Amino acid sequence: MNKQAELIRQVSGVEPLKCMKCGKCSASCPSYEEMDIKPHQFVSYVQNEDIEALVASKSLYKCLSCFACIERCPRGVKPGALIDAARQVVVRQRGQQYLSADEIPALLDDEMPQQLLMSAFRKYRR
Amino acid sequence: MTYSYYPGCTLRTKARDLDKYARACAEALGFTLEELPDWQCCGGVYPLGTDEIASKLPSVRALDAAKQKGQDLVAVCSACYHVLKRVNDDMANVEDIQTRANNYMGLEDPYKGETKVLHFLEVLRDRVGFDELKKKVVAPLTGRKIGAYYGCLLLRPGKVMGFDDPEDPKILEDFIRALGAEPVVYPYRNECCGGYISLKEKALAGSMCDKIMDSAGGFGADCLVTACPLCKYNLNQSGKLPVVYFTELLAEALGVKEVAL
Amino acid sequence: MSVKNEEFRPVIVAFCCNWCSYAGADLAGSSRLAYPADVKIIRVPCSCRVNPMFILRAFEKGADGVILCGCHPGDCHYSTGNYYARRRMTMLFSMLDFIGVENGRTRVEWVSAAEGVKFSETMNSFVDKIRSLGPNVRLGDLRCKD
Amino acid sequence: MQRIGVFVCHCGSNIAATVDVKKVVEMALKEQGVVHAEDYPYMCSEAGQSRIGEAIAQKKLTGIVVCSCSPRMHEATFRKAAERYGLNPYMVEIANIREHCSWIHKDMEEATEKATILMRAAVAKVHLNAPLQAGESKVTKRALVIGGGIAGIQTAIDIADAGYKVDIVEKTPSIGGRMSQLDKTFPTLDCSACILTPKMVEAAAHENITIHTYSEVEKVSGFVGNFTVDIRKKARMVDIDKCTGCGVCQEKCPSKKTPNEFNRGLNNRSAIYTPFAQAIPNVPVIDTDACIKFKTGKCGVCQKVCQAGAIDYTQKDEIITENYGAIVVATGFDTIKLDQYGEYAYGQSKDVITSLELERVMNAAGPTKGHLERLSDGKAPKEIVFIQCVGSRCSDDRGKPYCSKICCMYTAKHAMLIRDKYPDTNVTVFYIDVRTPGKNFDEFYRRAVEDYGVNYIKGQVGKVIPQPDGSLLVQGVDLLDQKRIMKKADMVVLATAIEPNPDVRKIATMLTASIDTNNFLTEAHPKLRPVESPTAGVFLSGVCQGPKDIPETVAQAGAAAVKVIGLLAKDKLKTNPCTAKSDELLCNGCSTCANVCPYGAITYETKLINDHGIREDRRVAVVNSALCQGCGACTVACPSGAMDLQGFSNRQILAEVDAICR
Repeated sequence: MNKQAELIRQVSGVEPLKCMKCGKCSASCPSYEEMDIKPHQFVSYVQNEDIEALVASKSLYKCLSCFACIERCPRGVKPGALIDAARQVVVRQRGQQYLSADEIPALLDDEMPQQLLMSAFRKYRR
Repeated sequence: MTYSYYPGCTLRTKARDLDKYARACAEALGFTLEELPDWQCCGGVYPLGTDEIASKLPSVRALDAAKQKGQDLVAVCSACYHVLKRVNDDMANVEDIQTRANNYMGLEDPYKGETKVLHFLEVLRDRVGFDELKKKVVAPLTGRKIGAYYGCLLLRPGKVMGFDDPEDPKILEDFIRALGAEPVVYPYRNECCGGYISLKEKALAGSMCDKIMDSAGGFGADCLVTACPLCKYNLNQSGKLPVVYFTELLAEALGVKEVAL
Repeated sequence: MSVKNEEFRPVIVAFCCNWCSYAGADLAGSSRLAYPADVKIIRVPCSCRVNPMFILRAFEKGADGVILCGCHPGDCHYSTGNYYARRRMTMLFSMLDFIGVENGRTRVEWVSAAEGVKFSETMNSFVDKIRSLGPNVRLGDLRCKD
Repeated sequence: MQRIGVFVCHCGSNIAATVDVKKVVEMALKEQGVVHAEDYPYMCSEAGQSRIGEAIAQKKLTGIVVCSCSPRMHEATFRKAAERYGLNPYMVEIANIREHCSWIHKDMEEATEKATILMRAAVAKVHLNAPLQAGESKVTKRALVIGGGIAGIQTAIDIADAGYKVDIVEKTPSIGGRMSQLDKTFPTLDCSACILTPKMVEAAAHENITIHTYSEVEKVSGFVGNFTVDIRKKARMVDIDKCTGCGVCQEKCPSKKTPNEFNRGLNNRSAIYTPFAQAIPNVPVIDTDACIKFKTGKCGVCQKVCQAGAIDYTQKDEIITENYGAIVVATGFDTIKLDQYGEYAYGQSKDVITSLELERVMNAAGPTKGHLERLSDGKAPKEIVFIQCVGSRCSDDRGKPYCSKICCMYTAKHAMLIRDKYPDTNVTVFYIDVRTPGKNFDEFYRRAVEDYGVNYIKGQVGKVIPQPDGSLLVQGVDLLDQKRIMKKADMVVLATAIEPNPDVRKIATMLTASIDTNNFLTEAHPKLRPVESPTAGVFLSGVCQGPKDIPETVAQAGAAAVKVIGLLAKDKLKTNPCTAKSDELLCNGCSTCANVCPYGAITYETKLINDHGIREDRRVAVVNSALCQGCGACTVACPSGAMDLQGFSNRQILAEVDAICR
């Protein structure tokens, strides 16, 4: 098995074979239209070990971790955890962080809660 | 009754109000929030990766500290509550995480998810009781039409959070009713505000908040109430309706708003 | 666990009631749901037919674990047999515990005729448990050994 | 000393591919008392059986062990074969080396070793077998059918037509069941009531059928051929013989605010009511929880207006006891509760309804008189969305893991009927898969698409979003072109999963019939005995056994009837000879065994006992072998070790234990 596919499976704890391809995850996703690879496709990409396309996908940074897909999946597949694991695989690599320290000052404003920065750091950086 | 209290980073800075009102209301309602000494930031998001341990440790420390005191652990911020509750669930049910986290911590008495994590709203519902709360209201918010905004973190995943029906919650509506106002039920109340994505994807978060505001406004809400500083921030960027913390409403109704500040 | 336990092939006796658990075992078989060959099944009409004496005899003769499977509470073919079995086994197991036979060596499980998966999972987990406990030396009658 | 023959079956390659059958034969010959051992490709075949016969004759065998499939499959076959060749059938033991060995193990050495041990255990047991004689019990030539839906009605009619008496026990005030709630039926679109009512009338008029409506089975005892059943006839408060069914009482009843169960709670009914116009019997009942007379003591309007004097407030529940030879369970189904599916806004919007509710809306006798209208504002819907698989095929604990089977077809039916009657109403169906196996089923579905222009979209819906203007926004995706769909609808219909009637658990427990994890009753064999419960004398009809549509239900109802008729046609049944037996010399007359016996099969007699020369009168246990079912509870309870179970004696089981642990 492809090493990265195996890693994504392990980190996410998701068994893609449970998926019955109903599309409810995509139907629930608030970011659906922003995504190039749709939530339900993540499952088959991992199943088919097409990891190259997956890690290059901009969907990794569109997922909100809102857990709507996880909540509603009738088969307990957790597509959101899969997307998160794919993002982890990327940002854990050197030089692959999605948020650099340099760009932060420009993104800040006075009202912005610490929580937002913390969360973004956790999601976008190693 | 005394609870261990985990305020979280934002309640110490941008969301001071959320914290102050919570403490004042607690006193008014006859319970005490005892802040944990040396708490560390929960990280804002729950680390979904099954191999992530270090990022869960601040939560484990807080949970264990509450266990040492024999108290339930209360959070007010949705994100802190979410992270604490999920880490606690891991510590109780996921053997691998339990073992590895305890190995890191090197505790004499390993932590196995013994602490009960409560959101301030749960204390109101399950410990104080909304009927009891209603009796303590001195300045009912009569005539106000308030939309409850839950967001994601309080509710999902429903099985772990066990907070309310994740698809059709009612705790905030009951809360609003207890304060004498009229709750406005609208379908986007459990849809995401955009969360952390607003840092780099302002437009995407903005469109989500617009949908929420439009839906609430359409059903007649004149303001939204939330428990999450990030939700409040994101919703405020849309600005179609005013957004307040639930503790502020509570303080107002209990007549302790001025005392708090 | 240790290498020793890898090599250890326990002897496990499973008493299964004819109506639910034995049929569940059959279903596990026809569904090809594997469990270790260490498990040998004895068919009894009902879990209440299992005399504590049978279990003691098994341990005495060298069994390392004994499991009793019956219908789910309320589903007994003979209405109440599994309740009797449950009470008797509770008594027996506490006595076995008292004389030093580890609690994990005995188990009561309810498996219906439709639960092939549960049967297989139960046997797998029971065998794992017995393997981790190692051979039964406490009750084994040394005179029975070759 | 027994002379034992061991017969090892290859079962084609089912056993032989994993178990070295020759080796098992070789090992068998080393066992004490084994004078013959052989293997054969198909032991259960005619040729295989005659080899057993030859061995019995030539080697003068007194007992045989067949190493083959489960005794639940072929024990009876080999017992009959033994009997044919002059051996007592109870001298046969089966070693299950297929289901319990070859099918679950891969390693040949390991499997062969296990098969050998199982063979040894069976040989050890046969050593201690004794010839047993089956007794006989008589058959009560009357059947009970629990549930008066289409399944129960059809089973009852078929049994009655064969000349046997049948009683139907129905919980609600009328027979008819779910089918009476349906408007039209697929795939022919004929009116449900039009085909059901004649059957209801036929059942009611049949001289061999007795119908107990508003009644429930309270207690069941006995066994195949001889069940005794207590039936609670709930107090109707209306004299069934006097009532003329004029309906005036229902019109005049001042309490009219009880949700109408027949219309799925979409409108209200009076406290005195008949569920629907064609009800059988056409006699109302008083819902005492809703009746003002029962709540306050003041009212009595129905009694005043009843010209026939049929109203009787003093009626009490009545328990009748009947004997039956066979029992058919036909308890049917209900739709699951949707409390946990908040994302579909059921319960949040009146215009989100289940398919069964839509049946009532479309029905002329329903809450809208058959006009398709929104329940919120009575307006005609112009856009209707159907959502499939709501709660079906869910492995989470919100729904059911199985396919409910009927939804694809009834949705096509609804879509077609709506497009036919209201051509300016658009219909969209969100589906995961369209499943149409059945005669003329796929053609039917294609007609909905091709002739009626129903819009099918592949993809489960994520959320139904009520809009401030009262419409509904359906959020989904079209999986085939990856597009987000935001469909505005006036009404949303949920194809809600079906589940067995919740009462079935209680009934299964009373009947000691097994039930699966989804509360469907288990059949004796999933392929070959689909209408029999593993409990002898209990038969299954309709959805209580698994999801099915009307044609399948009727077919199964007929099959169950045939099985019942086959049973009732016998005058006597052979009883199980593996019954308990007390050793009078050991019995101390303590009554412990009688206290645990679920069948009351143990009595005490004072007998003259000769205890090693001492003759005295002693009180000893006596087992009535016609009543004993052979569970063995008494054998373990007996403190003096006097009680034993024939065929599963203490010594036999201990011999098996010893053989396994050797």
